[in-house]
Amino acid sequence: MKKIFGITGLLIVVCIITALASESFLSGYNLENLVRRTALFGIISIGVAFVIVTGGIDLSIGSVVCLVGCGLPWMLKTYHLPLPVALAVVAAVSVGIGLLHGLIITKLRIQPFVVTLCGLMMYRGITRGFTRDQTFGFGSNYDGLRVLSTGNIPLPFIKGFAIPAPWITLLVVAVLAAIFLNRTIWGRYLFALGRNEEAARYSGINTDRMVILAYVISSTLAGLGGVLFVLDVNSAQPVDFGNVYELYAIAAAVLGGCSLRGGEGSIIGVIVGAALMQVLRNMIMLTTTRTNIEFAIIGAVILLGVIADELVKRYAVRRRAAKALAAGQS
Amino acid sequence: MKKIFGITGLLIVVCIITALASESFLSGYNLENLVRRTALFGIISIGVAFVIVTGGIDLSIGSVVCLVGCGLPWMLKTYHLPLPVALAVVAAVSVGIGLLHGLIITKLRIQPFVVTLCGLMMYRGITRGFTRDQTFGFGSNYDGLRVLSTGNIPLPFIKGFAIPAPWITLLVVAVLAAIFLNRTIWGRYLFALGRNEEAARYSGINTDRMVILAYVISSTLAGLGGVLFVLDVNSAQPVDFGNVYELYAIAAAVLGGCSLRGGEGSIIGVIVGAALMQVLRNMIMLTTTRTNIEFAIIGAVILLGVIADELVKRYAVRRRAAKALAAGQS
Amino acid sequence: DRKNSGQSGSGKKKIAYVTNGVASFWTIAAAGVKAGGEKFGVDAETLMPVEGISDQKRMIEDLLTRGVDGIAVSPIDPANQTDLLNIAAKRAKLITHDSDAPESERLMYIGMDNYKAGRMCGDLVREALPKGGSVMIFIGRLEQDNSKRRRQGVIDAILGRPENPANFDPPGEVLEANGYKILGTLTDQFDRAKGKANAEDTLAKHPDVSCMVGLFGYNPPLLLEALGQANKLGQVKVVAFDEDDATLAGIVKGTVHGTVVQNPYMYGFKSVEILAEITKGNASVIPATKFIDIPARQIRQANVEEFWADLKSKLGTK
Amino acid sequence: MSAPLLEVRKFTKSFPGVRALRGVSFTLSRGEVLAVIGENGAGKSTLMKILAGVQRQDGGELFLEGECIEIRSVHDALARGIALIHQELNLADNLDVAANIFLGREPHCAGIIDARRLRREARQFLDAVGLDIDPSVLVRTLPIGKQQLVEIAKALSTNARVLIMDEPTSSLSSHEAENLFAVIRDLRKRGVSIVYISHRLGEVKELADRVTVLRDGENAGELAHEEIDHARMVKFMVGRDLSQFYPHQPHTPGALALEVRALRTPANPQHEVSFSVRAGEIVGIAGLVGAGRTELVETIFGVTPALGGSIRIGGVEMVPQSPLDAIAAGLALVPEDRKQQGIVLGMSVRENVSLASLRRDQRHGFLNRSREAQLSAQMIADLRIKTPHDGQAAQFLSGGNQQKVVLGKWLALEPRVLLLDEPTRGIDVGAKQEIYRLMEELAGRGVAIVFVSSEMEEILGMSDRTLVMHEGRIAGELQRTELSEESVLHLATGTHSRATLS
Ligand SMILES: Nc1ncnc2c1ncn2[C@@H]1O[C@H](COP(=O)(O)OP(=O)(O)OP(=O)(O)O)[C@@H](O)[C@H]1O
Ligand SMILES: Nc1ncnc2c1ncn2[C@@H]1O[C@H](COP(=O)(O)OP(=O)(O)OP(=O)(O)O)[C@@H](O)[C@H]1O
Ligand SMILES: [Mg+2]
Ligand SMILES: [Mg+2]
Repeated sequence: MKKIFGITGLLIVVCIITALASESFLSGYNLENLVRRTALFGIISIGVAFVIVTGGIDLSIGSVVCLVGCGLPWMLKTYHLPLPVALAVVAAVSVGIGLLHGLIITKLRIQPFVVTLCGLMMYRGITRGFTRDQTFGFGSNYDGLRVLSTGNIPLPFIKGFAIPAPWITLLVVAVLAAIFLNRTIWGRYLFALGRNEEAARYSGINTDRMVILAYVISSTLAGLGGVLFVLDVNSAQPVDFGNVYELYAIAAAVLGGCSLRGGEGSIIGVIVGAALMQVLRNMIMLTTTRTNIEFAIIGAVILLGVIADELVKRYAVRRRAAKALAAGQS
Repeated sequence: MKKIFGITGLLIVVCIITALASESFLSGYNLENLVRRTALFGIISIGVAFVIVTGGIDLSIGSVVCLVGCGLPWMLKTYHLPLPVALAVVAAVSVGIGLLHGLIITKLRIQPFVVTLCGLMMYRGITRGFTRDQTFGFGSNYDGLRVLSTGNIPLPFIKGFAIPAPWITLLVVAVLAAIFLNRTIWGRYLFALGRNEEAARYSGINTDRMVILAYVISSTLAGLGGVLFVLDVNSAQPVDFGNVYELYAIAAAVLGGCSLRGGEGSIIGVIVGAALMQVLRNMIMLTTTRTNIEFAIIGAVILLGVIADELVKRYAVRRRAAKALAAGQS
Repeated sequence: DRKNSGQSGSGKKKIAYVTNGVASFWTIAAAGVKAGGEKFGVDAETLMPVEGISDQKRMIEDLLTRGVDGIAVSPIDPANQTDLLNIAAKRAKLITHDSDAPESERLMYIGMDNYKAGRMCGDLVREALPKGGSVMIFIGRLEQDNSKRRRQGVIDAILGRPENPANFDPPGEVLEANGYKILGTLTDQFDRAKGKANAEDTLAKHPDVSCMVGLFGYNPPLLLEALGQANKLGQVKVVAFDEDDATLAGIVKGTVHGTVVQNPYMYGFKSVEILAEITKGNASVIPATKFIDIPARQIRQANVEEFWADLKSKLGTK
Repeated sequence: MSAPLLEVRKFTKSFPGVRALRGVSFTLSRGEVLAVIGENGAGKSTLMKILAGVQRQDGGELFLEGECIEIRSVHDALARGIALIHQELNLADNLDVAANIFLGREPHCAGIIDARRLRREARQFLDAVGLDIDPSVLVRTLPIGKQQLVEIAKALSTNARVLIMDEPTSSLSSHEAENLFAVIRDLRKRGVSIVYISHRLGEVKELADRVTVLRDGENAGELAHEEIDHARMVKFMVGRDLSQFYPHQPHTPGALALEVRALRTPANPQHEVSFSVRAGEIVGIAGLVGAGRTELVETIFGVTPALGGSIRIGGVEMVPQSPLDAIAAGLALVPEDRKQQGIVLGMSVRENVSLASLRRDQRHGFLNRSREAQLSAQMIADLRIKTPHDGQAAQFLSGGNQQKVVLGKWLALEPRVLLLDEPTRGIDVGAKQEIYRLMEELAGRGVAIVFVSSEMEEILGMSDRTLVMHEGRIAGELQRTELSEESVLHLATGTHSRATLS
């Protein structure tokens, strides 16, 4: 909990500043948009958090988003597959990718960075191959399905703001993920092996199986994210769909308290991290006209936020030590 | 040496296959192009190898290439700075960036991934800001300087192939880097702290200073790379110049035997890794017409290569153990 | 060593068509290239660089290595690519398409004037907003020459300025003249989620925006998505560029006022035709102006059906 | 008598370049404490890792209750009731104590951990090993000695039939060790069989029902209960007699080499610590686990800069801010935690030995490779480091040999003041004596030596003067004449306090 204190504070500060600078920020419409985007990115970030907890990394997320996001409408349009079949294929592919990564990483002991970097290159390349670089979308069909991403669930008594449907998905995913990580034996195993794989193995834990599981969760959630992204945007071009989303996801996870050294992480933190990224982008859009320096500002705010967090923590430690010293001397 | 055996084998195999499939592969013109590209990417890969040896990572390389590559012609064109001054500014900025990264990472103990990810966002954003998203190049001026990237040094007795100038730069950088890493005490310190920073500190190594040095080397070489890239291409767009080059550089370093866990790496390996990436792309261009699946093929070849390497190593270990056993029993 | 064998097994001439990126616009052009290749008996191939200008350079170099007889290029930064284009012109027959490089030794240029097309688009905006109003412009990138000119054409036409293609208004500035107000230009670097977010944020920031202009082919569909979700379809005018299916469907439905279409199919087809002739030694196809104009057209509800049917037949889709 | 509970027949195991086991056999009966002893690198840990399912043997058979079995994994071993306390700590230090104790065996319902039961049961096993800490504190915050006790609690909690302990007391003081012995005796009474590995032969004599000795991966001999004595054990291990175990001679102390005045360490800022050491003097620091000894020497060495006070080294006042400062002033520290702070596991023996002296031996920044090779050859010979060659990666050495490598690194530096924190942890008798001899020799040459030790015999045998720490301060100082087990324990447990003699 203490870990995500700083980042939550930063999020609140950014929100307050933006709300003061632009009255549109707190409009229901804007909040809906923000919540929807946070939900979409939050889902893929939760996935990568599992991998990061094991001390690994998944660079293939953006490409899985691309493969799934382009593949789903491609299947529907080119082969006229029934929707449930197409969704099943998409799910199987996502799970299969995670399985493949996990197996190569654990059984062949190849560095996760290398395996998933190759994945990053391959899945986008394959997508470009089978789509022949064409853009695919749903047109005006499948509106029923698209409600998953674009729908809003009205709140009783509250006007002007309805909960975007992806938020519900995020909530379900997040609650399950948090229970899994913090309350079950498997979550405990992930934390243990992320910090000290040998210790976990010597305790009789099947560490390989747990690592594979983490990669499966990551790519499955990336696949889910891919579906939701394409349902939201309704158009996917293989060359750039989901490009660098892995960086956004990893950044959100790391901001939210996951350590890339493994063994640390919290689901709420990840969601806060994802929200911070989206609010920052929104802030820049709403308050300035120089939107091309967007990333300069995001980068600087994150860096300063992380630094401030660290300094505050240090100050607290020093104060506690000084207190202890004073107590000893008196 | 044994570490880079596999990757060198892979490079040779890919070269032979390409040469058999396309007679143009061994033409002087093509070899010159290949050598030039390898040199350019080799330089930035050597830089990141230093950071990887310390167990860190530098994601900002592509953005530094962008900042420098766009900044140099921008200064020359907008402020008509004398060339030496502009080059000095570029060098100072590159060194300064590395210093900044190193200081934040060591003194504030913030994860390298986070610091350099913020760098990745910031430097490109800043470049887009000051160039106002305009493209900059040298036009037909500064041809003297451009020789650094585009020049060819003819060989005595050999016709049809001349050594591209960047190769000389690479050679100088590589020899210095290899000497530094393998023959000086500081190189040894980098390896030691990459494996066990605490033990290195207990042994009287100023680990902070060494880590800072590694980041300075990385961003300085990224800056040098940026200058050479823009001299080569003669045009730089802030939005995509140098985009994802950090991934190419890291991939080359890792292929060449650097472990992201730190403490391992070889300069020759890094160059072989960089060459492999370039030859693969060249192979695809020369031998197929489906160039859009380029990355699918590169990813697959690298993955299969790394897997084959691992399996061969395992087989060798098993054979040696079996031999030892046999010797013991007899 | 400069053996441009250039002969494939079949003895056909080899022609390469290099774009400036990957987009559905270029997949239409690729269809034209393919059709041209079949019709004129040459091996014609389309290549799309992914990583901008350095990637384009690499592709051209490797094409020269492979040995092609003719290349058509859409240079990303013509002013600074002269060297590369001249090398290409020495080793193969070189023409430019979509975007010209007049200083290079290219044989000719096939394309249209982006500034003029932009003005046509601006005229559509004035048509859609006869009483004036506020306009936001959406585009993938601004650094390419063609996108700069296209955007400038839109702005100049809306504000009723005289023709001046060399003009450049910084993207962050608010421009105003005779009842029209241009709120700004937003780029998305081809990230569609970002493109859609741009539209949404615009609706949040300027709830009273009267017209949205999408200048890259994928922009208008994203505008329609955002408007649809905000229940503002029809309320905010949309003016488009290029012929995405969703755009054309929008024109049919009336949610898009109109679009300006280039003729990418013809770019591809014509490039192959010209190069086929030149490589066979017939240089007379090059006009004295060294320019073949493939003009842009405005598509409105009145002519959309006919245009769409024609497009589908060319692409071989139903 | 029925078949033994466990029987190992002709185990063999090879690693590249090393034949660790060459046909080892032994048996273990129900309710028996079997001590396995042997020199460093004899193959003890390898043998036990095979039994625990961490490694697989190349050849040989294993019988459990007369049935020939194969152990395929740690899980398998645990399921058959075999648990191992590893020589090195293996804890996930990001988790709390309770989580570590039950890692892999958490009480759960459909996967959901029963946190309350977990903590309750953890408490029980912590009590058993005499560790009075909250089960929900993070392992990371515990000193290494307490972490060792957590490991023991963890092994106890498996309720194994066969409990293997690989040097469980190596970082415990006699006080905690006594506690452990009581636990072991209790387990034995309940029919649990225990394999006990230790280099502390006094413990072996006290505990063991039987002793099996390994040498170079082979059985070197076996001693029944009544035969167990120090001389016999040593003879089997080393192959010859070792006379006069502690080569202590009185020194004539020279000038003040290290003076510590009113030093405040970050871990115990409320206490001031003062003491001094003369050149040629050997000063021992005794105390219980967590008494603050490690913190004290680390602060002197500049690892964690002092909060106050002064340090004079050779008459020059300087408070080291980093180990680099301390080394420059002529200090050296053999740290307590060799895996974390002592050794670079992936580097070779040679590179480890030379690491601290590279700066001294450099030639304008370039490595002096011949000097490096010479140093490592010398240390391998002096300390009898068992390694196929000096290019072997340290991670493939046995625990005791790793410790020797760390010692070698600091001896190579030829310091003026040598700080040793548990220097003989896990080192066999032969090498121990070698180290004691080296300490004597260094002292004779005027080096001031401060050594922290939890081994009472070592303190009694080696120190000219002993400082005893208790809860972060120096509870008293004992001259050699006053030194006895009782006097040290009195001060260390705080049952008796006496003024510091200065
Ligand atoms: N993974 C390995 N690779 C190579 N050699 C190894 C490996 N593990 C152990 N060895 C070698 O096997 C031999 C036996 O080692 P082992 O750890 O069993 O000794 P030990 O008796 O436990 O010694 P100590 O008392 O020092 O702990 C040593 O020579 C060691 O170097
Ligand atoms: N970095 C730290 N911050 C706060 N407290 C610490 C720190 N390191 C150790 N301590 C505490 O200081 C006390 C002394 O620990 P230290 O490791 O110095 O003891 P020790 O006498 O060397 O014991 P051991 O024999 O276990 O090494 C312990 O109670 C420990 O919990
Ligand atoms: Mg051992
Ligand atoms: Mg200690």
